[in-house]
Amino acid sequence: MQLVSRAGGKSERVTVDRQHGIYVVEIGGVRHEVDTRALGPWVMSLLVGGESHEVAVVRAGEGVYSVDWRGRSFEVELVDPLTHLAEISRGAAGKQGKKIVKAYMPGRVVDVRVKTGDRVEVGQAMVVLEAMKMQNEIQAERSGIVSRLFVSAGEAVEGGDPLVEID
Amino acid sequence: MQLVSRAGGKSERVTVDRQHGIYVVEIGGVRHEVDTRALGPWVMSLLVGGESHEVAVVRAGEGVYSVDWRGRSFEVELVDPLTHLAEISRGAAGKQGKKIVKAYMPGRVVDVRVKTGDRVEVGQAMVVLEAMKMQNEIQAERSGIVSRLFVSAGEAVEGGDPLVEID
Amino acid sequence: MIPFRKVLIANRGEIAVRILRALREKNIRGAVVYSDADRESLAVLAADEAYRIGPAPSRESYLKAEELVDLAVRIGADAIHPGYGFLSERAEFSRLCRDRGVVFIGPSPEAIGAMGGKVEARNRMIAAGVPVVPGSPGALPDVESARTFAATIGYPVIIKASSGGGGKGMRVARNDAELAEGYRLARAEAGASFGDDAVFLEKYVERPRHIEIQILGDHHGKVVSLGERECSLQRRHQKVVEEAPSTVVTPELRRRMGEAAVAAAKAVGYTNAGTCEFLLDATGNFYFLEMNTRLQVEHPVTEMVTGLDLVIAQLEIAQGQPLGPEFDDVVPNGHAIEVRLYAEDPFRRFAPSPGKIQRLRLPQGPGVRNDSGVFGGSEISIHYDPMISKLIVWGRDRAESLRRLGRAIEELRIVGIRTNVPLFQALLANADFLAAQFDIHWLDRKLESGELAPQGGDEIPEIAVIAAAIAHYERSQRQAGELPQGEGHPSGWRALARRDARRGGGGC
Amino acid sequence: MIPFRKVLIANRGEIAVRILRALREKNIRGAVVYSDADRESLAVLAADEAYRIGPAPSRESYLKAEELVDLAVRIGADAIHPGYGFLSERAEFSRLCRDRGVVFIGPSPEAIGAMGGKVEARNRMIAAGVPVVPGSPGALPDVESARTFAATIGYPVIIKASSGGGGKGMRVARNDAELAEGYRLARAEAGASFGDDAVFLEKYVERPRHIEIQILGDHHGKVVSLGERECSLQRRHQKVVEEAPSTVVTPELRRRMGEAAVAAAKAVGYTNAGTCEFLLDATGNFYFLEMNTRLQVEHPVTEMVTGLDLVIAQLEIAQGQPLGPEFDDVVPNGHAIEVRLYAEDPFRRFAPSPGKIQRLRLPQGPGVRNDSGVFGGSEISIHYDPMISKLIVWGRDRAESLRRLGRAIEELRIVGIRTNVPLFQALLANADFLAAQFDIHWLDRKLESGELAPQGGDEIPEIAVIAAAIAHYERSQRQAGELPQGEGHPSGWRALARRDARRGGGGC
Repeated sequence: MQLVSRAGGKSERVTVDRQHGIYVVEIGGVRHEVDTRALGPWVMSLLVGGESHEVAVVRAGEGVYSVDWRGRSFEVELVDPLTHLAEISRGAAGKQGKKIVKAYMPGRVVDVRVKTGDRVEVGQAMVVLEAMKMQNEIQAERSGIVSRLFVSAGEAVEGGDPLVEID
Repeated sequence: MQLVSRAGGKSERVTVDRQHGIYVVEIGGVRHEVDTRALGPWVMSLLVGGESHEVAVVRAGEGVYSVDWRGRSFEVELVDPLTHLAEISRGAAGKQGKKIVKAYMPGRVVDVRVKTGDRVEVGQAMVVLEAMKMQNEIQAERSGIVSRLFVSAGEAVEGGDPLVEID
Repeated sequence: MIPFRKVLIANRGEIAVRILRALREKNIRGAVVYSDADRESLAVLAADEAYRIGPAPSRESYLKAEELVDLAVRIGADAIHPGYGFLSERAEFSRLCRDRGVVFIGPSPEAIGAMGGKVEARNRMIAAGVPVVPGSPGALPDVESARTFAATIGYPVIIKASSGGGGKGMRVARNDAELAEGYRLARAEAGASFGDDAVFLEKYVERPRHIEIQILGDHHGKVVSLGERECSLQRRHQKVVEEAPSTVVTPELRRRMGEAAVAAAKAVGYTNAGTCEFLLDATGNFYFLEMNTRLQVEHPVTEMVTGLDLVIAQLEIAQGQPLGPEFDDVVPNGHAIEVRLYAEDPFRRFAPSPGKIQRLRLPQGPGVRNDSGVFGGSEISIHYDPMISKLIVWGRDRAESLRRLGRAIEELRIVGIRTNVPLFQALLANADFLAAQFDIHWLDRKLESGELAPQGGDEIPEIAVIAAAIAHYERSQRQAGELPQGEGHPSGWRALARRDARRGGGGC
Repeated sequence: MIPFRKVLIANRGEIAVRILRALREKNIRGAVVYSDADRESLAVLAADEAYRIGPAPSRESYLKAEELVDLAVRIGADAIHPGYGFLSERAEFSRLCRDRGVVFIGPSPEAIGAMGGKVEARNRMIAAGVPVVPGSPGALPDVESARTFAATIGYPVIIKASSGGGGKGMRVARNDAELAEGYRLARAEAGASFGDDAVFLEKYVERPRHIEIQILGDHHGKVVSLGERECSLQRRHQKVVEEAPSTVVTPELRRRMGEAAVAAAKAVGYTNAGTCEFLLDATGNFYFLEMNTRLQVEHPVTEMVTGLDLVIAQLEIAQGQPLGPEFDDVVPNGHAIEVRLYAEDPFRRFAPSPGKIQRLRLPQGPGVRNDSGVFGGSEISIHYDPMISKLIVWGRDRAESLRRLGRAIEELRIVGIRTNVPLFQALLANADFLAAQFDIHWLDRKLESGELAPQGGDEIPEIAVIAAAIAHYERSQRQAGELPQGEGHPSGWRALARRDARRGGGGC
């Protein structure tokens, strides 16, 4: 299976194949033999060569996986090579056009600091959410123009609810 | 729901009913209000009156449940009152006619100490099973006549395999 | 002495579980209350009795003083343990218990009240000879009076606006010249900002450490100190890591601080467990900050180095038992560190990360203690403090307990929510932390400057790509129906959907 | 000293995990081997590296000495830790490691060999002045010679058939008259049973306790004693509960037994961790039984009362480091108890109870330590020892650690397999155990007599009927399709079927 991984800002060619119970994963030309076991939902034990790794993998979206490893979480996106090329050609790789910023926890919106049409930079605070007696700034995960606002101050939101759309 | 519980050699009338989220269980005329929660598979939290109990319930057969509570396991059989009466009348209550003694773990049969037709008493060793480098006597759980032998010395058995039938 | 037969815990989470353990060891029945958000909590599972107290919000449940005392009376509880937070430091709750004939496991309402008001507490401490941060009694009319007062308390000093706040109208002065200049500026700024240019002087404590002394007082007039805890590592005044003993506290300083804490407690007729918080400056001067009139979150580090059980001590004191000789002249044995595990995401400015803990495996083995309020399957609600568990390690010295901490952090598995574990990983890689070189501002400074940014924040380890690729492969195979039964990880992927569909937990 | 960079663990289960913890704290890479039955074990998850060694049966996997050493060489491991059991006490394995240039973390093959043979060991101990059970050098031709020898060692004595066994031809004598009588009967019986009527005399040790001394020896000639462990509670020679210190060992006796153990170790040039097992009689006489030339299962109780980490000590010794002053004159601090949790059913004569642990929640909190080899979802295989976890508690005295043990046992949750927990519940309710009044035969006697039969074995608590009734109700409702979604416990019941269908585990 031919893929392109997009994670941490860089993309690499990835091939995955299963040969009698063992996975062969090639990343940027380097070959890994991987013995895997599912330890119930979410958690996998991987033996890569001799190295033992316990990971938790959750599907976060179409082709997007969040991988927990050693107390940290990493997001990895996998697309097929053609899609990747197409996106590069229209300069959209790692961008996927419009981006909807969601509430990553339930809470109450106490402040909305942007309006549609505003230009926002990465890390800029757009919405302030209150939960667990703390105020939390929801920041722009990429730069762009605010094309849509889904909430206004005082509203209660659930985790996952859309807050702002950036184009 | 009307039931008769048969456990630890004694039987009692039991009624179970669910009223807006709360269970009402009557045992031998005593009424218990029970708030229950499932903590994933097997495990239940029960609040009986104010008392908090964490139990694990596993179905061990038709109407038979094994309940783990405070490090111990208890077997409870539930039948409908008519079946119970019928069985009493033919003096079979708590007996269920033929009883098949099963291997409660995988292992190898090293000795069979009874033959069909033998009379066995409760606790009498019938089969010796070897597992985990230890020899374990499989005993008669009730008295009766050995009506059938399923294994012979040297055979390997899986947990749950029938060993002896007592009538 | 009245032996308790049943105690009601007016709290939740890990501290409720902690108290239940002590009750069980004392063979006293433990009853808890639960809000609708906590019906399936570890505390309810571990309790002998559990009673619903109200909906999720604290003010409708764990803060309902009247209902709690009514319940205690109804179920025949001899006493109420308030834990920390919630009602634990409300004088009126302590009084309410007393009025209703239920023992409050903590100090008297008078003692709580006396320590509750900042001004009253400060004055009583001064009267008791407990050192406080020296300050001018009132406003200083002119630079002369300021210079005179500065001379009495010594430099450095800080000039503050009487009606000020938020840093406005504040100036630090290290000598007469700076004082004259600062006095002028401070008054001008104060006048401009607050329409009142009155200013006063205070001793400026540089790079202070937060050192607190654990004390116990019985109902027979005996008050003892169990030594200090080092709690300088704070994020926005929130303690994150605590240790005992402190690397900067000598036996002689420990004795003096202990004596001050005991004097403070005696000054207000204090009973049960309490903590005197002090600021300690670089030269060994310490100043009383405030007294916490309850059990502290970080009490386990004191337990680890003294071998004492503070909650059991609380119960025995509340039962009227005198403090025995085992509480005299306690010297710390070895070194203990506690880290607070929070359901918060250090990569998102420590935003709370509520949700379901799908998997939990706590570290075990030598020198490791967990005081946890959760299990695999627990729901972390947005209604309460996001602390889910405390990890405490012990070693013969600080170096050993640091190694144990690193090992335990490696061993810990929490799946389903984000936690502040990466912060501890970063701390364990930080030279200042390893050398215990810090003050109460250090952590905020380092987080500001990004020096404690979890290592390799952006760069993705190859193993993550490998895991994702395999998961992706299996998913597509399964969709194409090409993956034979039992191959790969059906459980992983079906379960995901399943779990979302049901309330069941992911393990114990 | 050669610092290790990587160590291979030639073992499995809890001890492999225990060793991995020590390696991580020493910042040494830990590699484990696994049989096909252990691919999903906690040891594999916790290891830095894991390699398949063979099929499930031990002789095809964990006992494959050659393959293990080959693997160590191939992966560049500096040393092999054998744990306990398996190859740990095989002199030839220690030799094989040496020959292949891999450090064996344990004593030399010579020391293992010297202590391995009962006769050679006994003679070397006698030569070293270590007390052994006195016995006649050879057969005694007549009752006269028997009486003379009895006089030298004192009554009571036991007459044994030289070629005997299984109790046949054994007679205890408490005075000359009984000796004459016993001698006659013993010879007759021996002759009849074994066709050889030769008999010899041995001191009869009445109601002995099993007291063992933990020693450490470095490669610079230093050997130290870390005090005793009380291991008298055994079921069929299988230790079940261990404590430190022993209630019957005075500081003076501790010193003498420690000196004997050190002498025993020095007599064979012993290095690394080892244990001298002694029989202790009611009058304070002790007799050398044998030396275990490895780490003991029960080493944690010594760690709990000394604050030392024995596995780390083993690593440092093997690296050539000398034993530091912290190992001198160690005195026990407080009291520790270890119970071994076995997957066996005390209601079925302790028959092994293999299967999947569906749920596991280990006790936590003050004074509790778990050395576990399993997690929720672990499969307990029939191929290995059924010990799944060790629960160790510490208290300031035995009474406190007993209370902690009771609390921890209450807290423990293991669902899916039967365990010997009911035995510990019965022990904690037994006056002799609580008073530490026992000897090595006590447990078997009490189990025989039924005095330790788990309380209320037959009588069923009401809660069990309630739980079963509710489960039954829900099941029938669901079958009738009358139970609306989300009501009751769909998860519980569907999951059951599901779980059987897949390999996934029930929690972490």
